[in-house]
Amino acid sequence: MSDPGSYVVKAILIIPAVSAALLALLPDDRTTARLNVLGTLLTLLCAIGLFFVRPEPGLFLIVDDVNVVFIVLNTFVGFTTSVFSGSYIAHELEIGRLTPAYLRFYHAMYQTLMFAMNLALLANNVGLMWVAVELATLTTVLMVGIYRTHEALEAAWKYFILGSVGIALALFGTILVYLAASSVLGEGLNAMAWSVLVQEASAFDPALLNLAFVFLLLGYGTKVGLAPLHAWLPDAHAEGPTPISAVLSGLLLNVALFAVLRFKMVMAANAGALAPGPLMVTLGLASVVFASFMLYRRHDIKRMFAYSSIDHMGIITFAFGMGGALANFAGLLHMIFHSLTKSAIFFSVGHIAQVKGTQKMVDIRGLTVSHPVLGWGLVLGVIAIVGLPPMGLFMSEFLILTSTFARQPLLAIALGAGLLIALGALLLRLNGLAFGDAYGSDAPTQASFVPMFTHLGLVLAAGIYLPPTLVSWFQHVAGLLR
Amino acid sequence: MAVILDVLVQLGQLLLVLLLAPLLTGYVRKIKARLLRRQGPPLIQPYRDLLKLIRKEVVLADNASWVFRVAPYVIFATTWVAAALVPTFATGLMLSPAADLIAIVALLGSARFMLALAGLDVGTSFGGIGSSREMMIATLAEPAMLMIAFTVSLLAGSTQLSSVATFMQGPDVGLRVSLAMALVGLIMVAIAENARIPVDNPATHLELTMVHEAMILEYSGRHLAVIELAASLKLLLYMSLIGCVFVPWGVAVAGQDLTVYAGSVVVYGFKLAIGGFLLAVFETAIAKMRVFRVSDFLGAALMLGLLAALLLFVSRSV
Amino acid sequence: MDTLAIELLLWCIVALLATGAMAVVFARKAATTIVVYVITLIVSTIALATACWILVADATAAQQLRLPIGLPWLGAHFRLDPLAAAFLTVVNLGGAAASLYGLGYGRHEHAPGRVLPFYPAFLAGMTLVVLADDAFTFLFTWELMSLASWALVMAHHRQEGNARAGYIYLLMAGLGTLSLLLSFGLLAGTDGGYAFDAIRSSPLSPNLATAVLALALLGAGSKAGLVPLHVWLPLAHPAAPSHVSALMSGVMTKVAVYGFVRIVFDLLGPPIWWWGALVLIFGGITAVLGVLHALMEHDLKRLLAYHTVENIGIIFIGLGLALAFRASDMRGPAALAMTAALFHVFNHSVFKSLLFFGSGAVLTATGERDMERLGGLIHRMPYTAFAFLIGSAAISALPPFNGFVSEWLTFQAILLSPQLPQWGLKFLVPAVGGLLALSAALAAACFVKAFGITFLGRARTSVAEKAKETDICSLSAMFGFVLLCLVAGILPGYFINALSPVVQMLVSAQMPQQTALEWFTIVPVVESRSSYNGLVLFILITSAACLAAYVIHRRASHAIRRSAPWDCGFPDANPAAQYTAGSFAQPIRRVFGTVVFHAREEVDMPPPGDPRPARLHVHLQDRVWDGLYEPIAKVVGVTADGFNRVQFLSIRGYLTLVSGALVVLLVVLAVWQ
Amino acid sequence: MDRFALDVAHLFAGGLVLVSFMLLYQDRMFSLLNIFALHALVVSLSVAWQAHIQSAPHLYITAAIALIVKAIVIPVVLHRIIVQLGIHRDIDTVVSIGQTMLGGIALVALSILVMHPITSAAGTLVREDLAFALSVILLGLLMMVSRRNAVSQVIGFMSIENGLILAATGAKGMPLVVEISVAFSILVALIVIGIFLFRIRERFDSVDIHALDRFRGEQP
Repeated sequence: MSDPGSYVVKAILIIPAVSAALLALLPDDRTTARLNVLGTLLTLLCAIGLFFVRPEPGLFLIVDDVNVVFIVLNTFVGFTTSVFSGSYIAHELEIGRLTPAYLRFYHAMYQTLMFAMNLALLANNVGLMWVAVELATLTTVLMVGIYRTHEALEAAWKYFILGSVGIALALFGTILVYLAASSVLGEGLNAMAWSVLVQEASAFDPALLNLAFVFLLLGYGTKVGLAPLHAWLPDAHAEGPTPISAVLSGLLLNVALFAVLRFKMVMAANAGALAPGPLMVTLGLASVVFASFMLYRRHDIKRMFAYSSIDHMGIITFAFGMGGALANFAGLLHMIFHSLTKSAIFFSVGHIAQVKGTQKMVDIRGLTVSHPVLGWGLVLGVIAIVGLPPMGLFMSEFLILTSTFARQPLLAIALGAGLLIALGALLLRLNGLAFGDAYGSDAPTQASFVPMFTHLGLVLAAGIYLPPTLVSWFQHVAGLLR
Repeated sequence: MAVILDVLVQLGQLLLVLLLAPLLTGYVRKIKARLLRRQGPPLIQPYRDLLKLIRKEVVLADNASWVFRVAPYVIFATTWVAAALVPTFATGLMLSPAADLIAIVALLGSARFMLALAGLDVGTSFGGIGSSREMMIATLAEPAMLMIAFTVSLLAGSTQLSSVATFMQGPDVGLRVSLAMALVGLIMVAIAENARIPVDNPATHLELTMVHEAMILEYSGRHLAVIELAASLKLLLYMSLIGCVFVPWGVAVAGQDLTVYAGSVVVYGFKLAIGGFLLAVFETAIAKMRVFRVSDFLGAALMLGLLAALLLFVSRSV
Repeated sequence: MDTLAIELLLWCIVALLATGAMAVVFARKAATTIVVYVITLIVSTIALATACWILVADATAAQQLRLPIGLPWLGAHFRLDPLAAAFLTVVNLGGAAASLYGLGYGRHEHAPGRVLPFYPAFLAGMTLVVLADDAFTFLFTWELMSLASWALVMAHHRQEGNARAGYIYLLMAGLGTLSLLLSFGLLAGTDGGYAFDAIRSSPLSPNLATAVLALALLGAGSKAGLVPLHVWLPLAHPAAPSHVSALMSGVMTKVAVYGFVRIVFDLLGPPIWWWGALVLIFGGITAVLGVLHALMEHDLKRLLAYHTVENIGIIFIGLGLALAFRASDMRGPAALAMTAALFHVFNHSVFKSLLFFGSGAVLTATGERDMERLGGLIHRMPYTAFAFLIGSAAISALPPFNGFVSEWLTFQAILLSPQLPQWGLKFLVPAVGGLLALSAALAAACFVKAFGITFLGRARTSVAEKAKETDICSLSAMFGFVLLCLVAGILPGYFINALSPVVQMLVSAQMPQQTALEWFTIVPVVESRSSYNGLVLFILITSAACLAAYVIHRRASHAIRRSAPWDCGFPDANPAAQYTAGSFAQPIRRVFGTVVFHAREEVDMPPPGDPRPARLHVHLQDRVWDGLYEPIAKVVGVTADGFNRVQFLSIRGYLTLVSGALVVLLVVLAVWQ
Repeated sequence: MDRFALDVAHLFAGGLVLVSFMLLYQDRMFSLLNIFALHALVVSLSVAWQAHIQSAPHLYITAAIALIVKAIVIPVVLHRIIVQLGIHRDIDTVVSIGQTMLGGIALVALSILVMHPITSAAGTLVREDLAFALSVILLGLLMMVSRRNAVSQVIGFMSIENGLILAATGAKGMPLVVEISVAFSILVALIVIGIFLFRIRERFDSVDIHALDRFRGEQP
């Protein structure tokens, strides 16, 4: 392995692992936050390096058009979130919600999570991918429960149990895929290397593949949070520390969905296999409609945005289910824009909840009056998340809806209705949160606004102009996805 | 040469309507008095009233604004122009291209607009009563009028009154049910617009049912004179409108010599006399109705207009 | 192809957006207000000049431009053709006037930081919509426009009702955008040919075309305020600062009309005759319902907003006629109807902005929007009163002002309908004509009320007594429009000619050239049929009035004595004794209200000896809201409650869901194989 | 590979399904634990057999883990937990045992139905083997959703895991099997610890936080 790319890849995995170990050992809670930022920053730089040098796909790790963008996104959001988490955690220490011991644990887990997600994205071996996703799940479980309140522990427990079942299903699917492959490729690692699978998939036994896909879709779909497998998601978002909510919504859901996509490509490469489209469309549409209605009865601000994540995961799944160059392209765009926007929203929500000392929306009012920057940041984020221009999600939703309506008018109308209902709910809450007379404390925030506005700025810029290289990669991927 | 003649004829019409209007009013009053077995004022009484009024000083309410003082002249001017654009004794007048039937109706609308504002200007309760009821009546009268115009134009293929009159003189009109309906509708609208019985009583004061009089209650002196003159011009206008659309015989076509014009003037005088007589008879024969019955009255006119238009389609289709 | 004009316009956009950004940065500075409005004034004027030049000078050549932004493989297409130029004129005329007005009005703004950044963005959005030449850019800018105006509506978010107004507005805007988006989805087809050129070159099957029409009617109608999609309009327009209200009512609704015209007349293929009937019915109902609502209203700005609904109805009547005529290939009448609609678009933008400016002046002078608390302002604010009076006359379609001309043209088009072959239309159009006449008459009544109660009579409150005339900037903006009302009224020929290339492009025919005729008479079809000459009428009326006044003052008396009002001998000094807006509208409410509003009047008469005053309660209900929107809200609520139970299951319940999903999928698989 | 080997493997797989049904049938806690020990025993035997016939020695590790952890340690631990927490000795079911059995049969039928169309060249073993594994998994799920006690739910989960291991070992030469089984054992251990930490007596959902605080008090 002489080419520089492989070193870069190794670095992307090793840096988080090492910093996790360091953070677990270091006692001091002042430097740890900075070290955390440093680690993620280094990872990000290495990941950016992938744009320039790309290693040959190995049996275990791979870098291709599909995942390169997501790795960079992953490390980037990881970095910004660590910056945000610095100021967030400092406040948590002040008010004594977290003890230094738990803080050490928190940072170590954070890096472990980064490691796990990078591994899942980089993995070429489907078994390895499965292990990585399981690791990511376990770490987030531990972080969700970190506040040790009753609700937090129940949320973590629920997440743990449902996640384990999901993992089991996914594993069975993986085994089936291996069986299907091994009959063609012979036994051994080849039969688990995704890059090989995609090339040889046409020869696999379609029936076996179908069964495998059902299990994989449900297993990883549990992580994605598709209704009716979503139950863990809202509570995990609401009860855990906000940086974790941001990472969950912004990255982990993407990673799980990414796993599904890998297998969809395998399915797409096999002519005899059933089209995965209808399944994904059904699940996606169910999630969209369900989540949109759920938004109306939410009182906890973080739980509400968690449901909005379910909503958007549904949209993305729907898009990939519809397939076709336009819809797939739009789906990929939507994944990126959603993770940026949603994490930005959670950044602002985290600070808001800290300032107001509550997550109950009835006690948070008139933010644009009391905290203009936070308030308008939230407004901007919500405008972006409901898919209004000039933010990027408008573009992806435009593509999804128009391309669908020409083919399946009824589906498009259903999706549009779902979007409209979600828009109604979120704007209704936004009215209360951002406008009207200020309510609750208007103490100044020692917040770091940089991450939030960096994300929103990126979404805005991308909504207006997309770099051609990204476009060409995504068009290639969209082609692979069929 | 012809141009000068045109100008002369147009000026003649302008003066004629201005001079005849009070006479018509006086004539109608006289006939009504006679029908009631009264002596009645002499025919020229309206002229005397006007002359007396314009010589009197104006008593102006304290908070009357410029709208109140300008309104009479605007009302008078618009009504006069409108009256001068309706063919009375001759078609193809010089100014007739300036406005067709719809525009004439709209001109009267502007006059009404100003009058209603004037009624509100002083800020008395009577003025308000008058204006609001006047506008209510207008909201019903105008659609009816338009329906009638629609029928006429459907038949004559024009809303230009000269063309309509010429067409009506022509042979291919015949006797039509829809025309009769349109006529009845037009008469009802005319009664409402001119504040005649049964819609309103022109010869009254201090009645809670008054409309037109309530609006001009605050006026006095020359303002009152101008408004009264405008009112009688309006009556004349509607009579000559009915004349030129439904009994266009004897109306001189443009570009004839003066003798013909003279003859048609006489004919026009006869038409007015007959119209005035009928109006007086009708007014004495019928009682005034409640204000909120007016909507039914004018609604009937609207229905008639619509029915006339639709019947015309049917009769055309066969 | 020379793209000078369009480049210039795009630079104007850049300038506007930069101004908005600048306003964000310098939100705290006091001078920002002046700077922003001056810049917007200059930029809009430049854009206006460009548009007029295009319209007048070389209206035939369409300028196109493509920027590498927006959808990557598509780019952002812009196009400047006669239609765009015509609407650009409307947009930027309104923008320039509003900016000029804002120079004065903006000083009284207590939260400039919430207005200044969005105002230029709003102008930019409206201009971009008109320029857009592909589906994505169109919708993007369309929604940008909605968003900016939403922010402006929320500028005074603390006043009760405004937040709700903004919410409903943005929701309806979302609905509209969604339906437009779907219609473009149909037009573009599966392979996503979003550029308008591609759409033009790919005709649709009649059914799909009908679907597109319905969606366009829904989308553009919800923005324009077509009944029953008008509910947001009387809430949102008054909530914004007055110059923004003027823009929203006078201009943004026109952009919506532009969207409809662009889709239905330009992009969509040949129409079917009953499309015209559909649009006509909507237009007629909208016109009458809008003005009736306005009559029942005594909030000045809401009244004006409802009148916007009415005028949109009138415009759509014209468009419907044009569709009907075009469907049976009657080019001339189609051109007439289209001209009438477009001319009314221009006229309404002029006098509606004027009226909103006036209401804004009243608002700043008295802090009141409620007519029942005003009165007698003509003595304190004579210039504003005069401007408002002219605006009222114009919107009431009274000659010799511009409102009459466009409605007269519409009537002429209606009078041509008997030539239509379809019996349905033969019977429908006269009825719609009746509705149009009714709405015109009601509008006159409504503005007698608006002007009379607000400006005439005696002051009803102390604020009305102490009112001050507004500043010079606002007045100049108003009087500019007053002049325009008159000019467009007495010399309509020039405007009709200016519109002819647009009409030519839309219905491939145009009205006869007007200005050639002597005395500027306008003749829609032939002179023997109908003609109108505002100039002559104006001269005649003014000269007659002056003559009469001169003669009387000269020959007879010109003496004046001031005294208490006569009032049949019972003058009452109490201003409460005057007629109020409510009592003025009472006869019309008695006539129409019971049917349209379920209007009920309850007289609460105390028994003899009881000192409390007798009261009259009037109950009106908005049947559209109660009949359409309430049920939808109810359904959403019920469904949300139903779904919400899922939030509270036990883990075992969730596991059941998961395994249930698994089993179902397996069964599906088994069945499928 | 000779016929006999396949038959034995087949026998084990079928036996596992049978034991799963026996699990479903139990209504007493301790007997449930014993039956589960049997379940784990069968799995370890079948894994060992696979290791033998595939001559893949690393599978013996998996077999050992299964035997030690699941057949011995965990049942004992759970036994103690039940005694310590004073959990009800009998299992309260959502639906009656009989209906559960019927549902189980339906699930087995379904899994066979689903596996039927597989025409894989990977030996006749694979299809039936997979069918059995799938049925074990589905039965485990059924157990988790049809039992209210935490313990029986854990056991349901572990039977799912056994089914997975059966499938994984059945798949010839699959890499990472050992690692996966280890990972899974950790998972199960965590769940058991969680039950003990949270003092979860009856259902999965009711976490007893005070118990946790008491427990933390004992920590250094």
